[in-house]
Amino acid sequence: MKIHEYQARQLLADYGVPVPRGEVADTSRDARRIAEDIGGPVVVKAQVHAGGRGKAGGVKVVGTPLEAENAAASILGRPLVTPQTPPGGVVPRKVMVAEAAQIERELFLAALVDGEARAPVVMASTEGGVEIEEVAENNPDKIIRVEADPLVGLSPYRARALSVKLGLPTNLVHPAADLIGNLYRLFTEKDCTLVEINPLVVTVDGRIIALDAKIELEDDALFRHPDLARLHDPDQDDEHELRAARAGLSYVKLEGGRVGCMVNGAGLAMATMDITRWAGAEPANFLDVGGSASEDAIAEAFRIIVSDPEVEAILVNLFGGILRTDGAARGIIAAAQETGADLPIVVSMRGTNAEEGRRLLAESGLEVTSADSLSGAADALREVLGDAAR
Amino acid sequence: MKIHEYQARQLLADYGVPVPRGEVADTSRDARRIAEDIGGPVVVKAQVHAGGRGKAGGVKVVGTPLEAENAAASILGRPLVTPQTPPGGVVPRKVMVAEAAQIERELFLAALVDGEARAPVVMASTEGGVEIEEVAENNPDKIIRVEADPLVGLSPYRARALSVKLGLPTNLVHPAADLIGNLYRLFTEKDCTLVEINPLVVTVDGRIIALDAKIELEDDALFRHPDLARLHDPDQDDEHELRAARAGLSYVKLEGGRVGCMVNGAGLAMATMDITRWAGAEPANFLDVGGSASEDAIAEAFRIIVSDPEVEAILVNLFGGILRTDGAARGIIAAAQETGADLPIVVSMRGTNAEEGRRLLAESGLEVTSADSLSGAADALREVLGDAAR
Amino acid sequence: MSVLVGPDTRLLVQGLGRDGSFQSSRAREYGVNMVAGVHPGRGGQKFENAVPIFESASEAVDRTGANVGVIFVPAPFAADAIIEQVDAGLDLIVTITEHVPVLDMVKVLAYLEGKKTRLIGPNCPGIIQPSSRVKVGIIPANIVQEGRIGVVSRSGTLTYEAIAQLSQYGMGESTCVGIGGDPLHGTTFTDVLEMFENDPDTDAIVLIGEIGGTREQSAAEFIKTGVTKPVVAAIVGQTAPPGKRMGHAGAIVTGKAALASEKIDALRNAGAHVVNSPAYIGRQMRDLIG
Amino acid sequence: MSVLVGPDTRLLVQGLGRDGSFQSSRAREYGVNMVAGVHPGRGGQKFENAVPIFESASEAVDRTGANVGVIFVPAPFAADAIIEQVDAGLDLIVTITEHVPVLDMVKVLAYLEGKKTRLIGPNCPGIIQPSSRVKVGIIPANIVQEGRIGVVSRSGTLTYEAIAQLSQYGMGESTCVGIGGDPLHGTTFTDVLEMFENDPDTDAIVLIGEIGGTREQSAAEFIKTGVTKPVVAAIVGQTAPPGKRMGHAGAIVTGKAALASEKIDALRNAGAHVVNSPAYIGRQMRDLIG
Repeated sequence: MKIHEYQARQLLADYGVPVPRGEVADTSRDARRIAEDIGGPVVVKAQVHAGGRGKAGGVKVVGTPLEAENAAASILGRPLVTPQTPPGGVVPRKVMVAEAAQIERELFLAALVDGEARAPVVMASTEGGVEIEEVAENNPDKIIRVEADPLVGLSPYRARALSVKLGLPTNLVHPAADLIGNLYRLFTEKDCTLVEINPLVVTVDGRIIALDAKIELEDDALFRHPDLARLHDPDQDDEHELRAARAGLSYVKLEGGRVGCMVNGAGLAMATMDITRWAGAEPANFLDVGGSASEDAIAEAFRIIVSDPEVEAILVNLFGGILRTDGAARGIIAAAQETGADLPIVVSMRGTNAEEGRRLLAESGLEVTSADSLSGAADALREVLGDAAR
Repeated sequence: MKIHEYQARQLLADYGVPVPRGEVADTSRDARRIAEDIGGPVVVKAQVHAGGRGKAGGVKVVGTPLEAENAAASILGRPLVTPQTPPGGVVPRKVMVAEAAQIERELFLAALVDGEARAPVVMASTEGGVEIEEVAENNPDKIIRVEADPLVGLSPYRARALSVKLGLPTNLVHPAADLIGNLYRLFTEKDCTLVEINPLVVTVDGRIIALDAKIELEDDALFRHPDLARLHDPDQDDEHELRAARAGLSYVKLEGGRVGCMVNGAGLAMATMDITRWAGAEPANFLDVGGSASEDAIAEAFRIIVSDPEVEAILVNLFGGILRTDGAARGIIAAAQETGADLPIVVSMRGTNAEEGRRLLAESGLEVTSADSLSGAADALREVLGDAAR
Repeated sequence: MSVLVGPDTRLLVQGLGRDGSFQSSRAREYGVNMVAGVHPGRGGQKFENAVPIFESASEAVDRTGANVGVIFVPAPFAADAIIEQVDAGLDLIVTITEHVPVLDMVKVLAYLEGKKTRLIGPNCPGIIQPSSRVKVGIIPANIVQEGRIGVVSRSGTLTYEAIAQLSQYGMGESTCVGIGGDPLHGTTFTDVLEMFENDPDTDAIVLIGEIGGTREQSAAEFIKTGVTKPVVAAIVGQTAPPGKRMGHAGAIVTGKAALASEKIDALRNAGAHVVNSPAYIGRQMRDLIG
Repeated sequence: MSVLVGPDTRLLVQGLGRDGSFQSSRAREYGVNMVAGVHPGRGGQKFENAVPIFESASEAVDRTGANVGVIFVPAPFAADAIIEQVDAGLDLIVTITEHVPVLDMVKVLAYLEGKKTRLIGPNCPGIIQPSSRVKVGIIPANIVQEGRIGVVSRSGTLTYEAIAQLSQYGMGESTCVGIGGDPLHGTTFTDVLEMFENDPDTDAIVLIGEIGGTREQSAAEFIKTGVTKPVVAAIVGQTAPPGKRMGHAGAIVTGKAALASEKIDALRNAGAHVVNSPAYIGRQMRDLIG
């Protein structure tokens, strides 16, 4: 679960990580008041769950409270489009107003779990302010990495060594090591999947501050953090992904595809996407209905797929285990009739009650092509798409 | 560091352990108000750092707010003497006023570190309300013990197994396991040396409550718990032990002894106490001045020893390493002159600058007998005590 | 035991809720020797009037000699159940449960170090072995048949797909192992590849990987020097965009190494036969071992 | 190495504050081969113009081949220093620091499991070995002399007392080891007794115990079957009342087993020669080995 910068900033502050003075504002008038309280230049930042805000005009450095008000007014309520948002952008409902730090150096610092190391790691780089993936690609040597131990955590000596390797001046080594230790505590105690400070800055007056922060919380651990679960902002989610999540489905919209996929199992769903391309088209979505989806969940899955205007055909691939494919067929038929969607459907149904499921679909009056294997489904899809193109 | 019951109760409550309704009162009037708020019978308990309050009259169960006021008045400000207090008792400055629970069963529950297991353990017993040492002695089978693991902590399944072994009814197994888990979290997160709930009661209305609680915090870990360090109540400490602690000395008053001991090193201090008995007398104290005591600290140690009216002779046994024995001699001489104490002193000084130390003492005019070994010191002490007895 | 399980497998099922009970019934129908259930509050009862249920895993092991455990308990309690089964001394633990918090798994995996117990999963379909009729987990029994192909996979239903394709071409399985879709998991591709290599009942291996992590690269490293039997491999997720999690916690492209193309290259360089489409697993295997 | 240290000992000192520096000077005077210091913020400097100081233990080990570490850092940082030295790969770590929080030690001892490093202490005076002129810690060098008695003790100054008594009767020491006064400690009596038993340079052993815990009982168990050399033992704290901590964190009578009398009985039953008064350690040893 992603949270906003202002929420991440508060969590960091709670854990003793120095952050710039500032507050979050819902209105431009509030933004002005905050800027007045701070005094001096401030930065006004759109609060959206997407990177690339700066280039998209979502971050403005201004000199006066009036300018802050104007900057906030120009950001709030207007769709912000970045490479990480949907094409229509997302609408910022809040702005962060914070002191504009006088930056001497920009660093990068993050904590995450490393699957290979089977432990949390802290990564840092002297190349702050840029995307870490870029650094990893172009300057892997610039990335410094220390592992935590599951028993003793992130040893202070390792945090100190990391600070030294970042080339910090002697008087900042200790504060930086403390900061790294606090970042790690936050990461583990709140079950984060990512805590990223980018940039972590050294100011001209010799402080070290988390200037921007990104925190992602582990969905699977929110049950033990009810306070954090409340930080969720549904405004930031893709509407379809949100609907899918509510129905217990795992759905990811893929840009530019025209074949809607409905599959049970994540691996089979990816395989189904892959054979879609093999059949000459791009998948419009990833959709795993899970191992034991109900008729209703299947119907909702169908509705979500067809609500995507780019979808021209549907590929259903269900391998029934606990999942009963006859129930799934009923769900599909009900949703198709309800939505009036008349898209061609390629169906591969195997496993529990598959014959009955296929029979129900064949007799439903829907435009269904049946297949009995993954390659058969690819062939059928190729045919259907060829028809559609005609 | 010991803390009061009311403080322990609050810590337990902070960690989600159910405690009886109640509050602490400084005055009898407050006690009445609290009893009124609670309604129904209450128990009024003296807040002192010593067990055995009940038998000594420090715990009173009463039926009405007026009786609570009277009970508090009879406890507050009057010395309470229990087997665990100094002979003069300690003066309760606060009383705890809490609902009088309707008890169905009394259990015992505690967390501590087991040196052999090298891990924290939780101990429980169906014999609540009595001293656990007694149960350990007479009914060791009644004590149930589960170990925590340094990596994963106290596994919930072990807490559940403990609850089952305590013979709790099915509907209380889960709440009890949660309670045990919370007790363990408190123990580790606050660096306790002991968290003891005795009794842990099952009430007639089927709740499980920590009726009385004792928490001891680790002195060596208080540096990371400044909030807990503030719970210290110096009123409860022995005046001499407090003075010693302030001077960096480790002092324990022993009842009924007449030989004051001043030694560097805990092991050598115990050995010195042991040879005191070997010489026919009992030691009046344990006193370890530490490995590098200053002249001033030695002088303070001497003052503390002679302020004990039972002390008839002093045995000084210093083995200088970092400690300079000549400095120690100067400290002793200064304190002796300042206090005017004219007790016989047996001195064994070895190691760094011991010759100079011995010379200073010999020329000081004090009644000093010198010895050059532990057995020599015992012989000299026997002689001095014989003289004193004459 | 042959690969992980065998005729001597004595199964303990922990968590007899809806899924655990359903799957235990299916597994018993198939023929597995389920000797014990563990479900707090139900100690003393019997599952299907036949299998004793205990309050704790250690009691179950002491009383029944169970040597393999399977875990269906809900995610918040799964890590504790694994530790309980480790402490009870089981040889093998298969954790079906999905959504186990990753920091729980960090501790569990560290706890397992130096212990005799092997963990499969979490978030995996488990193991099925037709020759001994042992089913530990949720792989549907009706799709497998006895044969000489070992199947190892990160994915559940895709495993079934691969099995179906093998059947289509007349081949059966020695043992099928789902290692799970989470980034932190007990048993790796490499572990299972080594078992298949040493298993006299296995002639060839199907390996099904996906995007995310570098497990397939580790497998490729091992295949280079440690596997002489033919390996047919499929990597799914070629069409998945970077930064988006495809269902499985581990199925996310976070760097170049996590891409399907990198994994395919590594496996091809190691001598594995990587199919271009996941639809061709069976055909490729038939071409290889005829 | 003979017992714990020897001519090949290459010492790293971590924590060169007041005590660390003072003791390092004394140790170098005695003859120990101190090859490195570690003190954050002082990397690049030299101790006594001779011994390089590093920022980290791993750097110190890499550059100097240090194999034994001694720790003088303040208590709040001691556990981390131990872990740093373990990670740096030292064979032996001697922790002098007193007042290390007990829950820190729980983790440190668990961390050490399965690693090659041995820990002595914390809260101990360290090791001295006259034959190789190795001093790791704070045992005063002027009181020891080369000889054939091994000394092992929970206590610092009482060790010096025992050494002085041996000298008084004309005996010297092979190696003296202070295992420390804390309830949780790395190396036990039993560990050191076994080393002395196997050490050709040791003819007899002095063991000095105290009230608290059951370490002396464990030692007695081992002496019964594992020690053939004569053992003279003293247990101090016979006059200590129950429930009162006598300085050392571990020196507190909390149950019957923690009493001096119990320990004395156990050691006597195991064949050790337990003196009635700690003043008779030297005399007893002389009587035994004349």
